Amino acid sequence: MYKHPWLPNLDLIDEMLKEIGVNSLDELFNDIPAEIKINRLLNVAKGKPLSEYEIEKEINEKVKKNVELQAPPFIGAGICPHYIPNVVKFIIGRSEFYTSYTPYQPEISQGLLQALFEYQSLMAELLDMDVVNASMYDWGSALAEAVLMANRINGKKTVLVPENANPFHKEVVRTWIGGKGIKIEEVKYDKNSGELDLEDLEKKSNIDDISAIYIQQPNFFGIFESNIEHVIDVAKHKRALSIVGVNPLSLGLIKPPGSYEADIVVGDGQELGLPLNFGGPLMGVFAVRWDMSLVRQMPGRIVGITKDTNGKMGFTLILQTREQFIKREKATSNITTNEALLAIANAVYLSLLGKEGMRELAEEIYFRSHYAAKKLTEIDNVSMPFRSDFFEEFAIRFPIEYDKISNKLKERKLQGGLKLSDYTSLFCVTEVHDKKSIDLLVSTIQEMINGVETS
Amino acid sequence: MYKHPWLPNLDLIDEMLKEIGVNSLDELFNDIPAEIKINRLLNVAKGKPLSEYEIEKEINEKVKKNVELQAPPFIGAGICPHYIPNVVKFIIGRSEFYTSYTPYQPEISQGLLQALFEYQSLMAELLDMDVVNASMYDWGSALAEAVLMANRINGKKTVLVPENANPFHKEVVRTWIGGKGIKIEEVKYDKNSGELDLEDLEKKSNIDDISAIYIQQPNFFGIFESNIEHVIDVAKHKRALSIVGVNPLSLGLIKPPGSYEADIVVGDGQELGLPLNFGGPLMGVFAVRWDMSLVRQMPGRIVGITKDTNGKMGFTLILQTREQFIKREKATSNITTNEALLAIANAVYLSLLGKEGMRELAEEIYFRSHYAAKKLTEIDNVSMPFRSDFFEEFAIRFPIEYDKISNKLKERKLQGGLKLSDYTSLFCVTEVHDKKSIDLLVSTIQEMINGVETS
Amino acid sequence: WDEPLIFELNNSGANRQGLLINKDDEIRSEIKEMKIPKNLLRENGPNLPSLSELEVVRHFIRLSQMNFGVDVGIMPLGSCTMKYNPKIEEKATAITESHHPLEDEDHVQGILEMIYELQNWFSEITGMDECSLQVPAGSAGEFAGVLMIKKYHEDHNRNYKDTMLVADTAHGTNPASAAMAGYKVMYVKSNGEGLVDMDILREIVNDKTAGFMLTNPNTLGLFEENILEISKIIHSANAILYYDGANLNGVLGIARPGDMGFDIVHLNLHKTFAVPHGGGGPGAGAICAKGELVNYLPYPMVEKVNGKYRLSKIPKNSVGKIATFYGNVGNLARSFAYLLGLGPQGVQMVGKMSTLATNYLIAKLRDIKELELIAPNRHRKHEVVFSVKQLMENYGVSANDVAKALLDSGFYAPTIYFPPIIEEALMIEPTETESKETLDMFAEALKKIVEDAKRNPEQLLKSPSNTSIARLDQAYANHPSTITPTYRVLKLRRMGKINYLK
Amino acid sequence: WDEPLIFELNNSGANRQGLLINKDDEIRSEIKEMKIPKNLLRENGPNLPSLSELEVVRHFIRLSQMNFGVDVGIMPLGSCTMKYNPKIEEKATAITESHHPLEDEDHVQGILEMIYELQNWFSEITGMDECSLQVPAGSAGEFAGVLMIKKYHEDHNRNYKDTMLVADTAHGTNPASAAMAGYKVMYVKSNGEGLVDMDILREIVNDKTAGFMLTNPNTLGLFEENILEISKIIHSANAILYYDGANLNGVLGIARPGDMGFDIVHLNLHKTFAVPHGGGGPGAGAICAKGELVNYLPYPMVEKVNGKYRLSKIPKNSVGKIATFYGNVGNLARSFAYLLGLGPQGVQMVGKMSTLATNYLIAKLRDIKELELIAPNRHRKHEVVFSVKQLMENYGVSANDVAKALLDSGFYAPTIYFPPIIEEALMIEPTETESKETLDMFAEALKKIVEDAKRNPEQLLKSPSNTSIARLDQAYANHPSTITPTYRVLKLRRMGKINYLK
Repeated sequence: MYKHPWLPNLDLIDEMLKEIGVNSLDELFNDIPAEIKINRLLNVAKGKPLSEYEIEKEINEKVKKNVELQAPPFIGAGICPHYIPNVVKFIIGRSEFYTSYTPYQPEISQGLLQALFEYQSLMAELLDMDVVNASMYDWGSALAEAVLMANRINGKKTVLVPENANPFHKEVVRTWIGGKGIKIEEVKYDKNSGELDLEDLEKKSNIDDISAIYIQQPNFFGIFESNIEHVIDVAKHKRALSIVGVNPLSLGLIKPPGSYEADIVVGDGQELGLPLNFGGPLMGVFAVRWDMSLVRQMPGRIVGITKDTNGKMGFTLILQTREQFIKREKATSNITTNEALLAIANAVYLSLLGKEGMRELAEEIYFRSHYAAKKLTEIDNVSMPFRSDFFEEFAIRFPIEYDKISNKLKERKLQGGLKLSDYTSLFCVTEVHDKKSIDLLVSTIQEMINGVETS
Repeated sequence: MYKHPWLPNLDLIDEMLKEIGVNSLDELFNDIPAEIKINRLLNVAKGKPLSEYEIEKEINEKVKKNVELQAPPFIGAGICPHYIPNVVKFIIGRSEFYTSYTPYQPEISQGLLQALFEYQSLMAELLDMDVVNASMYDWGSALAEAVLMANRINGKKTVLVPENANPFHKEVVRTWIGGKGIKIEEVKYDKNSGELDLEDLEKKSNIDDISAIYIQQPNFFGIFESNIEHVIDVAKHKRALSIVGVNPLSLGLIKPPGSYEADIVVGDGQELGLPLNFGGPLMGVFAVRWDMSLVRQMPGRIVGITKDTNGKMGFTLILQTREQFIKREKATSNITTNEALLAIANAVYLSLLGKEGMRELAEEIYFRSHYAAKKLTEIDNVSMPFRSDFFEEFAIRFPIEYDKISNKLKERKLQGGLKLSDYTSLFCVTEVHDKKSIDLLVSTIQEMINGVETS
Repeated sequence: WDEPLIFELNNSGANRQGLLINKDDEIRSEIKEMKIPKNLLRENGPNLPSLSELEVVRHFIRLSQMNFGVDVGIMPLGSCTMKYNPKIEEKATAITESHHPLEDEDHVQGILEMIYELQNWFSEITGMDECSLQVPAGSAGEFAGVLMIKKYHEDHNRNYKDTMLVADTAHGTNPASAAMAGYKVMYVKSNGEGLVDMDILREIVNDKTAGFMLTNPNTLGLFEENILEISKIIHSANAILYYDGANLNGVLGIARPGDMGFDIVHLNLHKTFAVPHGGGGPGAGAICAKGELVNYLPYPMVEKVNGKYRLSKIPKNSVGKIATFYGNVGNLARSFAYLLGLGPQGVQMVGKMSTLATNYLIAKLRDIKELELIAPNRHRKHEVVFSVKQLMENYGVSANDVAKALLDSGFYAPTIYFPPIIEEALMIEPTETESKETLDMFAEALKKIVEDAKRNPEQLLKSPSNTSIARLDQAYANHPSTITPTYRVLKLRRMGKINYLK
Repeated sequence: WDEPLIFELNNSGANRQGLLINKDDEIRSEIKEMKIPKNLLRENGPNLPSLSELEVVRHFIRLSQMNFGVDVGIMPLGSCTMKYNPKIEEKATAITESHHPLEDEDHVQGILEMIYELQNWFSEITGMDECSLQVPAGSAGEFAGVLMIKKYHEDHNRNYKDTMLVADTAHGTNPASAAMAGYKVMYVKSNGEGLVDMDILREIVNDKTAGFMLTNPNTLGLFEENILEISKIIHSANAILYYDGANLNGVLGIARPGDMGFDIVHLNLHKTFAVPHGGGGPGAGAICAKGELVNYLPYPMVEKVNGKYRLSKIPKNSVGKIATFYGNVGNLARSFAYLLGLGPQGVQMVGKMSTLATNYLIAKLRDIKELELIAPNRHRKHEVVFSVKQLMENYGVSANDVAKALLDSGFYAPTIYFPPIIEEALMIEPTETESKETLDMFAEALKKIVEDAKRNPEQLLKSPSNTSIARLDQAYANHPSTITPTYRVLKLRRMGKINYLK
């Protein structure tokens, strides 16, 4: 191998070895026991370095093995397709951002630090919370960190989690608390309304040792929890921490968690200008109230304002003594690489939309998801299992098995909702689903149902 | 219209009018006679401002109305499909380059000026010429400017142009010389070799009043003009200027025009890292010898080295007194907006490939085009009309009408060559045509020929 | 920072390459040797640098950081219309990017439909009958327009028409284009109000007049209010009235050249229709005509035949082709996206808001007596030209000095010394895309510079000092003994091996 | 330059919006009203800024210009492996970008095939049996690894194993991850050669030892040459040997953790496999295991069933899911492109050339006695740690001062004060993608700074001075009376309306 675009010194090996004073590259590895040296090429990639043209061909082959859908997927579960403004991609594609690193040297990283500070600040406005960190991996891990954080604060071991919270998030929480002996107690939901069962909450909250109470707004079924403030009150009353999970987009319409004094807020920034990415990278949101006992135990990086030796305003990472590279085993989390670039994407997105745009977008999503639900339930024997109002996602009950519908949609290169049970499915409809594609979804389903019922 | 992403002051009209001291926007247009004011909305676009999402939908609809070919087009005529390195697109997508303007303020435009200087310098190395301008529109207009320039220099009125030069370029020349009374005299080519007919050149060069002699290397049929140095000698002898048109890619293999002392060199940078763009923008190359009589009459912008008040090296536009914004009707050309960004793209491309890469690429194109020609001529009764060696493009004669072949290829979503006559066509094969797609072209043609011949 | 020349990055002599070439071994085994005539073979490869991908990327990224564009700050370059280029435009190039101009027309119906729609939209916008988009830039369109005039007169046996009138406020391209087409150029003087002097015009228009090239609003930003009368005078001499579209932005959607009496119009799509300027190009153009002159437009144009779009429309007396293929189609796509985003409402607001911006800026600066205006009571359209003659006379501070001082304030500079009829001219075009806040800051900066010029002119003469380099020596750049247009010349100079350029 | 906060750009109060929302009127006419419970409605919209597209673009472009990345210059951050990220990688995101994680598996066979191939390639590269790519970053992988150890021991009824050993040169994530999984952490001291002290290790390993977390090469850049003996000691106590992959780059393709005796390995794809660091993320990770431990890997993994790729592989004792879906698949695609470009030959050369670069840099600096090395006769691998203790003691110049001075020389700074066992540490990782020329310039700069430190230490203490801002006040940033983590807090502070953070 005598030249490669990514290895500039292949032709200078001898010269550099001479400067070092050794005779061969192998000599530099003399300290590795011979029996663990691999003296062969690894069986990876395509057996030889590919040219950029060939890499692109391989990429295109993978792309072609995926199915290009006729319409954006009608599936959500917390991650929904949205329109991504070109400005967002353009900004995070700037070399100075995307090839940079955690701003350990603030003087030469003011741009990144300011952008992250602005992310924190914009998200703070949306959530109505005073302190936001500069990102976690995703909603699931942010929730897990919140649960661990509550345990660090009050030492208690039980966390109440709604049955109607996102099950994918709950799976993550279960994994993360594995080492700490924290127990999850699920709170039932009302099968008619789809909202949390307040009686069951009352009952479960009488358990001793409640560290935190979690609630998701809107919940996994897309349904607004109209009694969310009551839930927060219960937590306060039980001296447990309240953790609220939110779809940040919905906050263009509904009350932010800060307004009802949630202690910790988690969520995912994916719905604010990020692609689906087959589920990752996503963008974990994490915020707390203006309370040192919370802030001190918060995971993740935080950017704050300071001044330089000339008194000029500047930005720097703050509260670093919570972090792993200083506090090691006493750190508030092991997180180091987070989703900083996507936090900037969120910041750009929120800046583009602004106050009014956020409301307009949330409204449009509300209307479109309600339109889809209305049209679906106009089909004979199709209904909505839950009564309460919803946003973006909604459950539908069918008179035939959902698998059949799902297969029919697949034939037509459509992706239907998430199967909840044999006859119900959870759909997601956003601003990228135009009337034509919603109507196509509905008519395809109608056709299938008619076909099965008449056969 | 109260808000639009591209019009920041819609909400401030009254405030700004007040500062001006008028009462309405209309008042600012009081000097326009009422009878020529249009008091209606224009009938353009989709009747209302579209959101970015909707614009993207319209764009995608246009994309879908085009046919996505199975393989890159096998057609050239001076503009050929090539692989474009991602770095090239990345660099010319930098805001500081692509939203900038002609560097009238050099102190704040050193980056652009240096990049253009580097384009000139890299192209100079490739052509072996000392002076290169910072771009013309395309090969055709560069050739036209060269012809006009020769006329300005020697006042003579006839230009000899080979029959086997690119006819699309010749059309442009004919248009551009329309106002100046310059005449084109075509020189025949040898129907066996495909090269210029030296006897006819001898004959035509005896015409009085020859301003310039043009020759294209390789010529329109992709064929190397092996006697190009002789043609330059004839021009010298006749005191005419020699103009050489080159495919810059071929110069990875063959002698550059500077080595045989061409006066003016033109060509197109499209083959150095630019997309086809349905024929535009392209990238006109223009170079001259180290001779003030040539340089002074050169069209277009030129960047040169200078120093600042502290003696530091810097870059600035030079020889601006040739240009239209200073010299007006005495300028060497009316060109102002040129193809600067694409000159930078060429510079990035040439820097990536380097000396060795240029040779490797030219070789690869040579081999692939010869492979395609070989495979095609292995079909019964298919032959090459010209004997001389070629590069990238080549003519093929078929036993059946080319229109039939062309239609068959179209059915298979392939784009064949350029029809030269009823039975011949000019193909183009480059590094983006892999063996599989060449073989597909050949087998499809074979199938068609067999089908016609057996029917 | 300073960045070395790309030729001087690799000083280790290492063999590097920033891109691997894909080689097909099977093909190489079938075609074993090259048959290129020996006498043609290049002996030494071109002296291109040898660099890894990172070295190339870093070099050009660093160069880009030493440059200024609209995405970085306001560029109030008069007559250049440096408006914001919406990012969605880049998506539109997907329509054209990978298509060959000679592909079967059935393969490119999407492209042709777009061109067809743009032909119609630009006709409507200009008030002309038809447009050809075959011209790759504004000045190429202008040249095409002049050739049309020439051919038109020739066809009508008016070869005696050998003179093109050009306003003395006109862009330099106007006389240059006229000259390229073989016309003599005669300048029409402006009157004290900065408008075409009607008396002079009446006097000089005669049988020899081939046409009159005019921008409206003119380069002073003033609307030629006598345009209908001008049209009468020109047409009464069987001459052609030509509209230079460089200044259309200020009246876009308000008044159309066609309605003003113009016969031919060119558009600069990189000005009015938001194609990014790219450091000086590529742009895109359109050339439009009315009445009989449509027969002279450059070919080919797109027409719709039996429901399919075809490149088959060749005006019967066409002047020919200006560019090798169909103009800068890739940039037409950008304007297409731009127009979709504006809609008819937005198109109209461009004219209104750009004019509002100009007059607002004038209002913010009206108290500075060192910024003099011709016809101060007239509203400007797209741009305004101030004269800083007083600063020059009283403090030795020139328009150029003011421009350099603006660079130090973090702004790009206006166009200077243009039009030539204004002494020490600062030609400012704010465009509709700059916020009031930016206009306020720009006005403040200019105000401060004028104050500084009066208080401490020496300091100003040394500007810029915040840029990567100080003022450049133009004499050194252009002198035959020091002129250095390429690296190979630089190398020879360093070795003392090159002659005067003579 | 300074750039205002995004909240303070619009100071005219104008209603602006950088993106129009597409509204469907037909749908709105069908769904006339919203039924959201009144008590939930947001009364005042969020206080987001109101800006045009250009204002947003310009703001963030200007911020980007106040930042530094690998595309701008060398970032020799030790243990961060800031190598060049080839531009082709961005194309690879087309594989994953628009696909929903819960789409029908038949829709995403291309993605799943890619994940499957990467699972195999990373297994081969690490010498492990299987890899799960479900972890979104290295430390998440580490956490998964520790959870695997925990569950493994629990399943074998070894709940008494409550202690995780960590080398004292280890990354901070190691003890943090161990603690998150509920382990006590015990540090294993290094010997005078910077390697694990074998005597100490033998002494402290006992029944309670759950595992040992080690990087090899370690953070001093030294290969733990006793690794096979370490493996024996750990395994003899039924403990697990864990490999922190952050430092893999220096032995990539040369020696594999699996062959060294490690049971579990995590990889940081944003380090070794060229995923761009993005200002601190997103990265991507892999967690790999050998033998019985593969049953504990996080789910889901991709398997091939009847010729189709499925997400159905759930290790039977899996610790669960670390991330909500399947890890950072979009970044896996970038590593996929990177590995295709390297090929097996390139993979091996990464290890060799990165090690060559480190030792070359050491050689260039060996004459500077103020840059002290532990075990100076040992070759380093991916990185080297110098101590500038002498500068501190004799001139009062700290590692931090040297770092700031490097910023002024146009370079990014090394990692400093790490590992903690080295006083005034400068931890430098050059990577294989920096040219010899760049290494030479970096060495020169460091040499000059050491000289300056000796000659004129005061000057150095004031660095950086070429950056957009001078040294920042960390106490002010963190004090409860001045801490300001968001704009809303800043506003309250300015109004004197906020309490101490307590």
